[in-house]
Amino acid sequence: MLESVWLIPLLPLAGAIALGLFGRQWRQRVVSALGVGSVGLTFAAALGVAYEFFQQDPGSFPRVQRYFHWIAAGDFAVPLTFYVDQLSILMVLVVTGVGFLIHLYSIGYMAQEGGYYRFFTYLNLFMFFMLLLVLAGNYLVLFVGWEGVGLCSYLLIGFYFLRDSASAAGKKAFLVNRIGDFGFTLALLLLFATFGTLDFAQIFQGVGDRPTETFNQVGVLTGISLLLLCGAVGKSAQVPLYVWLPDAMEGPTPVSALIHAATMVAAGVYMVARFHVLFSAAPVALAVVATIGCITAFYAATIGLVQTDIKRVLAYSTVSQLGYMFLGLGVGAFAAGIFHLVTHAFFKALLFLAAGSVIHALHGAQDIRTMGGLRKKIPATYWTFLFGTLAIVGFPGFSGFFSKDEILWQTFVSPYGSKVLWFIGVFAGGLTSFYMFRLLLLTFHGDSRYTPVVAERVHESPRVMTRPLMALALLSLAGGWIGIPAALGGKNYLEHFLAPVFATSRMRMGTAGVPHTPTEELELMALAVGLALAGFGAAYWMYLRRPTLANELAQTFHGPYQLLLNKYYVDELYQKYIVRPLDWLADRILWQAVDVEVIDGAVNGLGFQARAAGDWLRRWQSGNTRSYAAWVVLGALLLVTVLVWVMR
Amino acid sequence: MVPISYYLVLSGVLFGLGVVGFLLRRSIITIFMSIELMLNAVNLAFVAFSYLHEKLSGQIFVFFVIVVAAAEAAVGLAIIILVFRNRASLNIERINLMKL
Amino acid sequence: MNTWLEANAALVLALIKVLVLVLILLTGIAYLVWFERKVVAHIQTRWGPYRVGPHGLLQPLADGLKFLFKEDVSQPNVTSPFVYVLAPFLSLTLAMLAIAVIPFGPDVELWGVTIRPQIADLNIGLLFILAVTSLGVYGIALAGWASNSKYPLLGSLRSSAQMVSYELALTFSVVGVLLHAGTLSLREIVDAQGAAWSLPRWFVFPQIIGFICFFLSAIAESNRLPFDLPEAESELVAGYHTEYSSFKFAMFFLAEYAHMITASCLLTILYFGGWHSPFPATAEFAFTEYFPVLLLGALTLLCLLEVFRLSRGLHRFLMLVLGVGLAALAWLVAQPPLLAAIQGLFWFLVKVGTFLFIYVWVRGTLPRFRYDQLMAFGWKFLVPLAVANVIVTSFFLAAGLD
Amino acid sequence: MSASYWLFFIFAGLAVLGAFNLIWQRHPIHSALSLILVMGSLAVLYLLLGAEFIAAVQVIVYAGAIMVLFVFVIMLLNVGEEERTQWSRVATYLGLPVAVLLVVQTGYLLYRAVPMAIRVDPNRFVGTTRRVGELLFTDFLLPFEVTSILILVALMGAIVLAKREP
Repeated sequence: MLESVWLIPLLPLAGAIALGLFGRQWRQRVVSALGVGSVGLTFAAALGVAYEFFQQDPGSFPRVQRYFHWIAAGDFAVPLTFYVDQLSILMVLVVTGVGFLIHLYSIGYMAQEGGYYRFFTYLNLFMFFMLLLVLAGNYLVLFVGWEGVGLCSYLLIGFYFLRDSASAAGKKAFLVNRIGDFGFTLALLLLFATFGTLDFAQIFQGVGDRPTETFNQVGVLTGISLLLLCGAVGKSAQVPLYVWLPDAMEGPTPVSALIHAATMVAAGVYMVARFHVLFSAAPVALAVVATIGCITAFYAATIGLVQTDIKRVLAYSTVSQLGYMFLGLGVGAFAAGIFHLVTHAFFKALLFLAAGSVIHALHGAQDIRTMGGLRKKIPATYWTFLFGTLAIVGFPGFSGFFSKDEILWQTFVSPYGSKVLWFIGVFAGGLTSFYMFRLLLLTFHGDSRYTPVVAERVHESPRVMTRPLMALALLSLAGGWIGIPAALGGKNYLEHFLAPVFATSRMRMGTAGVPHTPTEELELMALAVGLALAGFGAAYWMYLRRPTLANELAQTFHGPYQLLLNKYYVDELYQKYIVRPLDWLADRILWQAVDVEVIDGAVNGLGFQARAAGDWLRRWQSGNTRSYAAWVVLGALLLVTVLVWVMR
Repeated sequence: MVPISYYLVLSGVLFGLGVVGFLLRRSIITIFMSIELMLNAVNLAFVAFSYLHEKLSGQIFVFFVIVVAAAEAAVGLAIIILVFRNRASLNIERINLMKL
Repeated sequence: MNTWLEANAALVLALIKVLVLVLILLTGIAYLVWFERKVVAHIQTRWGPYRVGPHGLLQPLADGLKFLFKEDVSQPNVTSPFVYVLAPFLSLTLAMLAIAVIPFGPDVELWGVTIRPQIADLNIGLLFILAVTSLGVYGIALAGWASNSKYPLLGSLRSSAQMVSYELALTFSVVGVLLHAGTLSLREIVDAQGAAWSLPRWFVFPQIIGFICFFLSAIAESNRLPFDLPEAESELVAGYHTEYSSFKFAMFFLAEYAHMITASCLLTILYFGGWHSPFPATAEFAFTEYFPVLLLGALTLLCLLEVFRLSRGLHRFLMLVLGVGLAALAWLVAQPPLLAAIQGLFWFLVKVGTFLFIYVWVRGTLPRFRYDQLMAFGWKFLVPLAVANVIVTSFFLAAGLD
Repeated sequence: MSASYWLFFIFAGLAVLGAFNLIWQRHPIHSALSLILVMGSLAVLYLLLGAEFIAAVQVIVYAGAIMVLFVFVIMLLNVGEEERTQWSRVATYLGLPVAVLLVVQTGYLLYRAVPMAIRVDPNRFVGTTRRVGELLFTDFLLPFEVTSILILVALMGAIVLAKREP
């Protein structure tokens, strides 16, 4: 089974090809059967591989599966290799599992939408690229996956391409990602220049031989790491490149759930974790990672406080959660980062899908100010949403609690972390709790604020949508139990499971021997939970007890409120100071000067030269065959003369 | 006994005469025949060399040349008939539509 | 003097052969004409030539003299005088050239000299004949073109097309025989048919289809009825030789009959075992040796009977002379050495004579084709048939059942 | 002075004569006839070189088929003498000297190619039909088949070209 890892990415690809070619003719049922079936099979295959995996000695990994030579040019050879180790297995399981559920959900959600087959084609294609990314055993393959998921996200954001805002959002996502990928590509070149190979194993080998680059002597590794980070920031929507993610909510909700919450945006995190060897050798880069993560976590949370679009709130929460992951990575707690990635995949997917269910129930309404009191109308959605909320705010026992707490604890104790970062993280947690409960309460509690017309058409979503919700709810509850910290008498399986992967970097960073002081950890936990509860309380007070309070506050703190509401005017700033100048450059310099004058000039000049030559040569074509014959014979004579007098 | 080189020289002379006809005649048919003459000259050289090296492949080659010449004659004459039908003349200098 | 003779004995012998053959051939052709006229006449229940000599036996002589001494009405405005004159020579020469490689019998030992009744024994004899016959077209084509007159031109166009087409069938049909004999030398082909099973081992029996194809296309090659389109009197006066007269015309005439003879010889050689006797060479068939004598004897008797039947004295006298001559010849042939030597030649001539008779017979019997029918017949029937024959034959030979 | 010696000179002379006549005559028919003469004498020369089969094929195909086609076409189109146009200056003035130079040099080249000592004995190396055939159907089988295809194509092409559109 382990040899047939190639099956995992191949199945969705097959599905995508089949659907893309023939889906148009097929009936909806067939399309969904194929689209979901392929992913289901993939999930099954993943499970099989995982089973096989657990049979074997953890020490025998990573294992590299070589398939064929993809590129072979001189000494530059890129084989298609899959890198099978604990990390990739975990990712594969998450991606396929969550992906499968979301596919199921989509059957119901997209049923009335146009371009049904198109949707599933893109989705399958995305699965293929994502799995390729996760399994990649060398940099170029990973890059392919990386760009592929970018492409799919672009296609899916712009799925309703008739809406200008949708296509605009798609373009935005694509362009912003380009900025990140630019750094990524540079990193690729630099890597090859440094290590002469793109194969993970060899690169890690090479890094292992190099000394750690401390703060006062920064070297190539730091450069590479920072460039990689640039890519990760783009993909995982960190400050300052987060701007595309909120707009990405233009896409269908399942897409937001799958791509812009659970999997793709986590690619950056995965990538950093995958290159932990590199980062751990470059503390500067790690510090940057941590800082960025922390800032993002807090910053996005603040924006989330005042947003009114249900999906946008979730989007900002996603950004901030990703911030947490980066924070974890940054302080060298890679395992914790991945842990949060997993749990986040569960509950954020859940939240998005539940939100989708809400929107579905309200026939497309997304503004939470027009909702309220849905608790009775759509109980299944409500309960699942509640689970998700509890998970994300880190209510004890829920998955989010364990993972987030792990990160914060590591931040607190790790030599690479710091109290400041820790404090900001905890505070952001409080904010998270506030805006999440705000969302929950405004949506499901209180008295309904939507029009009666809508009222009687509100309905619970079909089974095919609610079932996945329940499954995810279960996961977001229990998902965290794989990593119960020792402080709570748990074993923290996940950490031990991932230990062999990150062993090297632990050695290098000396985070292996961080002492677990249960009492202290418990105190911190309590603090976090307390803040979460405080957030809940605030939300409860403002939106149920004194509904007017919110507006009053908005009036009194008008300036900051506007600032938050307009997301710190970041988009406008970008527009003014980056987009405009670039436009000017492209238009005035590159187009009207370089392109028209230089390039076109050169081409036309060549054309004129050719014509002149033609005018001259034309005289030889007299049209008189005898003359041609004469020339031919003359040539023959020349040859013979050479034969006689030169080659004697 | 005749030296083999005589045969070769003969073939050379025939070829040259073919070239002359090829250049100086104006009737397409005659030019065509000059070409055939050249082919024959080459064939003679082939046979002579095949005798010289005692290799039959030379003669085989002549055989192929003859076959190809047959095909060429068939098509060529068809073309000539067509030309004559459309131009009522076989003077190659009158067939100069290739001039721009 | 003597030494020179000994030095170039071969050359001298060859020259003698050529002279003898040409003489025999020309007289043969002359009398073939007489024969044809007679046979056709009797087919049409006429007497045919009867005046000049007994039973018109001297008719050929008279014709020859007439051709020789008639005024040549040569064309004042022929397209090209040279070609006009060249054409008849060409056709006659080529027609007679073909006979040069035909073996009339096995080597014979006479007075210590071995004579091979054949002018040139090429080991590509068959190819040579094909080549020469393929050249035969020119005579007719050029004649028609040079006469600068429309009927001849039409005739020549027809004939060149016809001959080129039927040459194909001719060549293909021969291939079967070649596959059997495995050689191109006519002599060896004949030898290959030497041995006898219960019935003689001639190639007609395995190659019956090939034989038919060859026979038909041979008739067409020599422009004879029913394929004599080039000179179809009813359509184009006399075809390609309309504008010819006197001896030039005679040449075409002779050429045609020479073609007939060549064709008959080839048929004999390729399919009917050449000079081999149809009877197995065993003791109980020894008496067949005396057939030549018997034939001559029979002829003698005929002549002597005619002496009494004929009315005019001169004719009676001539008949008597002929009869006596034949008797003498019979006696001469009866002598053992000569008798043995004559066998091959005798059978050969008998077979050739039979075919000549069939030629005449066909002419006397069948009507003429229409031109398109002719072409269709050649291309759509004969050629495919011949090709099929080749394929089948080669399969059989490959399978080993000879 | 053996027979082959005389034969060579006679037929070489004939060939050259024919070739010269071919380019000298103004009427295509005469050119065609002289070409036939050339071919015939070449066939004899082939025989002298011991290439029986090729000689036969030369006569059958070249003289017997191709040239018949030429003559046939000439008669069909009733081509007259060619007109004396001199529109191609380069061919008119350059033609003859160039050709002569070509002949001289080619002749010299071929003359130089083999030593005089090697003389031709018709019976030393004979390309009998059998041997040629064997070679043709073993080593050269593929080219042989290909030429058959070529012939077929040429046949169809000729028919398509010369056929009058109804």
